[in-house]
Amino acid sequence: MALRVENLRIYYRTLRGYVHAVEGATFSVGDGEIMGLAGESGCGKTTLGHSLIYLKPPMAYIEGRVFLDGRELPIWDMDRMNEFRFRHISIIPQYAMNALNPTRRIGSLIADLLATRGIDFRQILPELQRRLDLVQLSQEVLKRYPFELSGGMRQRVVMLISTLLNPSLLIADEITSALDVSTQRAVCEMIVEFRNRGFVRSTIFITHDMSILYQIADTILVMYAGQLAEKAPVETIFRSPRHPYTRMLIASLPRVGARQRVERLKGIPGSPPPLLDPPPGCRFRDRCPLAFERCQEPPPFVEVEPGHFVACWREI
Amino acid sequence: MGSRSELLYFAWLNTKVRVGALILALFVILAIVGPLFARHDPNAYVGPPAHPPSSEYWLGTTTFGQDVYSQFVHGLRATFIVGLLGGGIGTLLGVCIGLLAGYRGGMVDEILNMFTNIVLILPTLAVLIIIAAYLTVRGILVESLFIGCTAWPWAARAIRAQTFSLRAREFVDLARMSGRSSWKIMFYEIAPNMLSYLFMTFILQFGGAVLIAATLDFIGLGPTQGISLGLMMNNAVLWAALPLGMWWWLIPPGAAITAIVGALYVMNVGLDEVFNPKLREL
Amino acid sequence: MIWYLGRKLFIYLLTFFFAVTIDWLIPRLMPGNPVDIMVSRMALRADAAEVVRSYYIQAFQLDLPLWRQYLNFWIALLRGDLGVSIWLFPQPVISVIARAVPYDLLLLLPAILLSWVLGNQVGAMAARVRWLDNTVLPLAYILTATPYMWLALLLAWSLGQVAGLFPISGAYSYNIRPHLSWVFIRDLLWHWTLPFLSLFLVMFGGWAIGMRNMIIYELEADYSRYLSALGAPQRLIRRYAFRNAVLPQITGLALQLGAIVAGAVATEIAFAYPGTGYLILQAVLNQDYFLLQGCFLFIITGVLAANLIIDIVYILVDPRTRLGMVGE
Amino acid sequence: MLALENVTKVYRTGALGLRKLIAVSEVSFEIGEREIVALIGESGSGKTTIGKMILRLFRPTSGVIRFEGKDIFSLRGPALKDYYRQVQGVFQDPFASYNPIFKADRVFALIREEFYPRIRRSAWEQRVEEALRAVGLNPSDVLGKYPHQLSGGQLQRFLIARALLLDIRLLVADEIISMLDASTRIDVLNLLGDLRDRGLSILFITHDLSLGYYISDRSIVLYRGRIVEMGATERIYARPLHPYTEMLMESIPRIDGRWGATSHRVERSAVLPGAFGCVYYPRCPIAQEICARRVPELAEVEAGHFVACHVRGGASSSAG
Repeated sequence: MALRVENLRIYYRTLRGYVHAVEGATFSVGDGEIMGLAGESGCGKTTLGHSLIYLKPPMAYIEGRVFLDGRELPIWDMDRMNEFRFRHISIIPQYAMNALNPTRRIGSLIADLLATRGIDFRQILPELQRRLDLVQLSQEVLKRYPFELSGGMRQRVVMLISTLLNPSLLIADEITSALDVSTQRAVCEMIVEFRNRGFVRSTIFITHDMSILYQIADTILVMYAGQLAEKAPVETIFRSPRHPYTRMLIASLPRVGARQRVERLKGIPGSPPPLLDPPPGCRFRDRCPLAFERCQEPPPFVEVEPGHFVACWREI
Repeated sequence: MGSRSELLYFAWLNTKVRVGALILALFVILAIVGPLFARHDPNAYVGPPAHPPSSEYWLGTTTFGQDVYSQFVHGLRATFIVGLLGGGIGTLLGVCIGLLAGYRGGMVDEILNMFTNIVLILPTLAVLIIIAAYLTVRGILVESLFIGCTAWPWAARAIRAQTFSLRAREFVDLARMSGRSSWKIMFYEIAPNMLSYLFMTFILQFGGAVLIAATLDFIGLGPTQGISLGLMMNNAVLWAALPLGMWWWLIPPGAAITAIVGALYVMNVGLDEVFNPKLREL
Repeated sequence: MIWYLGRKLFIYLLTFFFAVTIDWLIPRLMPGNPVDIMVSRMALRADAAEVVRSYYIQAFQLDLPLWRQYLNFWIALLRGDLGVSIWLFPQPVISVIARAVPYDLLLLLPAILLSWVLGNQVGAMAARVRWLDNTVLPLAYILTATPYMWLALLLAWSLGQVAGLFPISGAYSYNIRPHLSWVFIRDLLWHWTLPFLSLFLVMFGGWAIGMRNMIIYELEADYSRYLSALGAPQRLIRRYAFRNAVLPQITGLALQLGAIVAGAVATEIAFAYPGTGYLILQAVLNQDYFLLQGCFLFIITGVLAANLIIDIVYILVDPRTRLGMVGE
Repeated sequence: MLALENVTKVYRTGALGLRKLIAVSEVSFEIGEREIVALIGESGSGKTTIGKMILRLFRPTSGVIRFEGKDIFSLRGPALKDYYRQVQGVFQDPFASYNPIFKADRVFALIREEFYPRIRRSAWEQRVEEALRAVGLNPSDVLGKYPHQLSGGQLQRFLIARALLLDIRLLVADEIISMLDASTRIDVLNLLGDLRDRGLSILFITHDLSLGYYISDRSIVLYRGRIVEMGATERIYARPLHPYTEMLMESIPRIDGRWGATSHRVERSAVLPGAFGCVYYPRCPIAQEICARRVPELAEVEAGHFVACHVRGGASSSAG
């Protein structure tokens, strides 16, 4: 069982008090599973992803436990986490296109990074060259400076570096949002390839674009305003979602072939609540058509069917 | 950026800004009130020569018996005038050139930018020396004018960069589509966003003007009449205050300049923290 | 890269041309005839005044048409003839300056380079060590706000006058003739210490503050965040951050040269150190306009040359400019 | 109503402007009354540049843009003001479209100051509230607020209301929903549809084909500054003719079917774009020898369906 998270609570410390970014997340990601982590902007998906590997102020650890391959991750301790980072858990950041040191050749950057882990660059070079071919990058890239490559190429280099030590968990944070349709598809297929070739054991793919997840994710975890709404296999999420928010979200996505004159889709009125001092209970309450008095209490994230979790009083 | 009042609230909260402002206020008061208490004209020979500070002469007297305190407070006033005028002119020129180059872009930007670089590279003091040397009558206004006219490139570079980033923002295009004239856009849409930046630029120009003016006076190219802190130091060196151990003639002028310019720099750092939202959130 | 250097060279030549034109233009722009002003100031007897006046007229070639004067000025300049000094009559200005240059270099080069290197080192450390940040930074702000000449006076008074450790004027003791020997060199350095220290401290403050801010900026850059997310040790991240923060400090050095020259002039005057600054003071006191203009041109050429050297160093160090992208 | 004739825009880049970047080359199309035209293209296709040229924010290097027959760049003074009374724009980043230190409704004040200086205050406030309701906003909870106190969706609707105050005939919507969340995106799209039904014409600039399909009547597909395909939206989606459009169709992440096998993975040496052959030659799977030498013309393959491709758009127009 690759990753298990129990009741994780992460807030942001600001001058005006705590922002409740992640409110008690409990879920797990199996071996070889690509879990999509979806939700609107500001729902806490990026905070959840980053807290597992690089929990840095203003992010504040409140409570919760995280297990990777059975071992507990000390995510609250910046230094002790170094032992897990890069070797067991890795990340492809949203800013991947300028994540490389501009004044250092790419080859020497990789060599420096590996040296800090006591790994000799020459020892890993053959594997690195094989992976360069896989992502259509020439061997020349190692001698180049980052500014000599295109944005897309720089991102692929970062993807290679992050997965070089075959981590058991890879976090990909919005890596497709800045790309064109054609390169978007290539990057997604690369993530699947990394899983198929065992470069990574399990992956958390963070994005706001549900249609990308339909193509490559095995399961999808939907978040809303810091709370987990629903987790289920991809087909179930799209065909028979149980949480009202997921249902309305899927309904508002224009299928290719949907025409406004023919089938007028509907959005979700209103906007998510502020997370500075969030309302008690289910935070979708004031936008949810099915809300009733029971929603004052926070609904538990319960397994209604094997592999299908939902947090809504109507569904339990 | 949040509303006006919130910004001022944060500005005052910042210790660096408060400390800097207090020191500055102290010297401003001294410059305004000081001369009223001076019993003697700064250049008049009134007391016993080389007399250490006493109840009669709070800061002692020079080798010729001039009242050092009177020279100090009048010199302080002159320094503030040069700072305000020189810094003001420098900032004004910097803003106009920076705003124009940043907003217009293209050929205008290329020429103005080259001109800015030229004046930047030129060692301004050398130019001022030549000008001042040939001027028969040198007043504070003329000195401030020259200092302002050679200090503006630093302001122009900063404002130009700021204008470039603001010009690309969509609200400028929106204003152009509302039929606003370029001048209105420059001064009603772009400039207000840089108010904090303009203020910080003025602080640095003010400090720079005071330092350059003091150096010019020290070399002997300051105002031909009247007194300034730089001139005091020049006289002190010329009339061997050092070998005669007259510290009360040497220390105050330099200390005042250091305190004023230092306070300005510290305020500038404090304001940078206030206006830079990233820092504010911590 | 060639293009980056070419553009810079073009700007320097243009600046030099612009400066020389100013230098030629100013005396002619002054209200009234510059010669009358100069002569009247010297308060000479009538006949001596007449001699000096005719000499000036001939020296300034005021009788020739303007453009002719300008051309002659350039020709003389390129031949190194900057006219004759009045203060040290009849020595040519060029030789007077030539004697002062070694002292300038002796004072400026070590002061600039040492303050730059140490300032950057301490600035980098201050970004990392909290107590260092709270002690060195405030001190650096005070130092960089201090007028050069005042620090010179302070040091002269405290270390020189009161403590009596160092001489407070001149480049060497009066009773020694400059010659190559240990005795002379020791004496030279003994005199050199205070001027060097006052220049060094003020500049040191500026570099330390600059580097501290640049390092913090680089440590928050995306590549630093990515390396930390991959668990890279702080040592590696700081090494990268320092290298990237040094680059703008190099250009900063070039831009600060103008202000540094001003400081050197003031310090030399405060210590009566026989460099160009001291010459300028004497030229002002003696209305020696030719020497003044000579010093002006020397300072301009010096600063421009230094700028060019620093640009070349920048190209060698920063790969971005070396391999094509036009770095600003 | 609006016609672009061979509009080209070339940017000077590099040191002394030696290198030329051709952002838009020889683009011609028209926008009629009461229709939504989708301008579809990936980043770098020149779609935003075209939008900004129509709004007179950039000047084309060559070619003419005519509004009601008159070249918009020849308009001066009152004629220019009249143009802006009929053509307005809304941009991608809602938060960057507001001057941060003023309240959001200053955008209305700008309109009043420039276009209706003499209108009485009460009449103007009444018109503002009308426009806000027309875009589905409740005046009481959006007026008097700073931009950062409103959501992205509200800010975009605010700008549309600003345009409606001028009773415009053409709205240039440049990626206006790409920064909005999925749930509020659809409502803004529906709003555009309603405005079109009430007689407004909209140039809808986007990189997202499914959004383009959902809302537009006609579509224009751009690649590296050139029109590769143009025509009725339904017809283009039913039978995409140009290989680039085909590739785009294949790559959209659909939610009703998994990605099929990718039909092509071609990387040829980049021919100098624009000058000689077809811009898509380096990535085109069905490229032939002629494609590298001659720039394909935009040919009408079927009624109202144009394509710029030697293979697919030729006289023979045999199915590709």
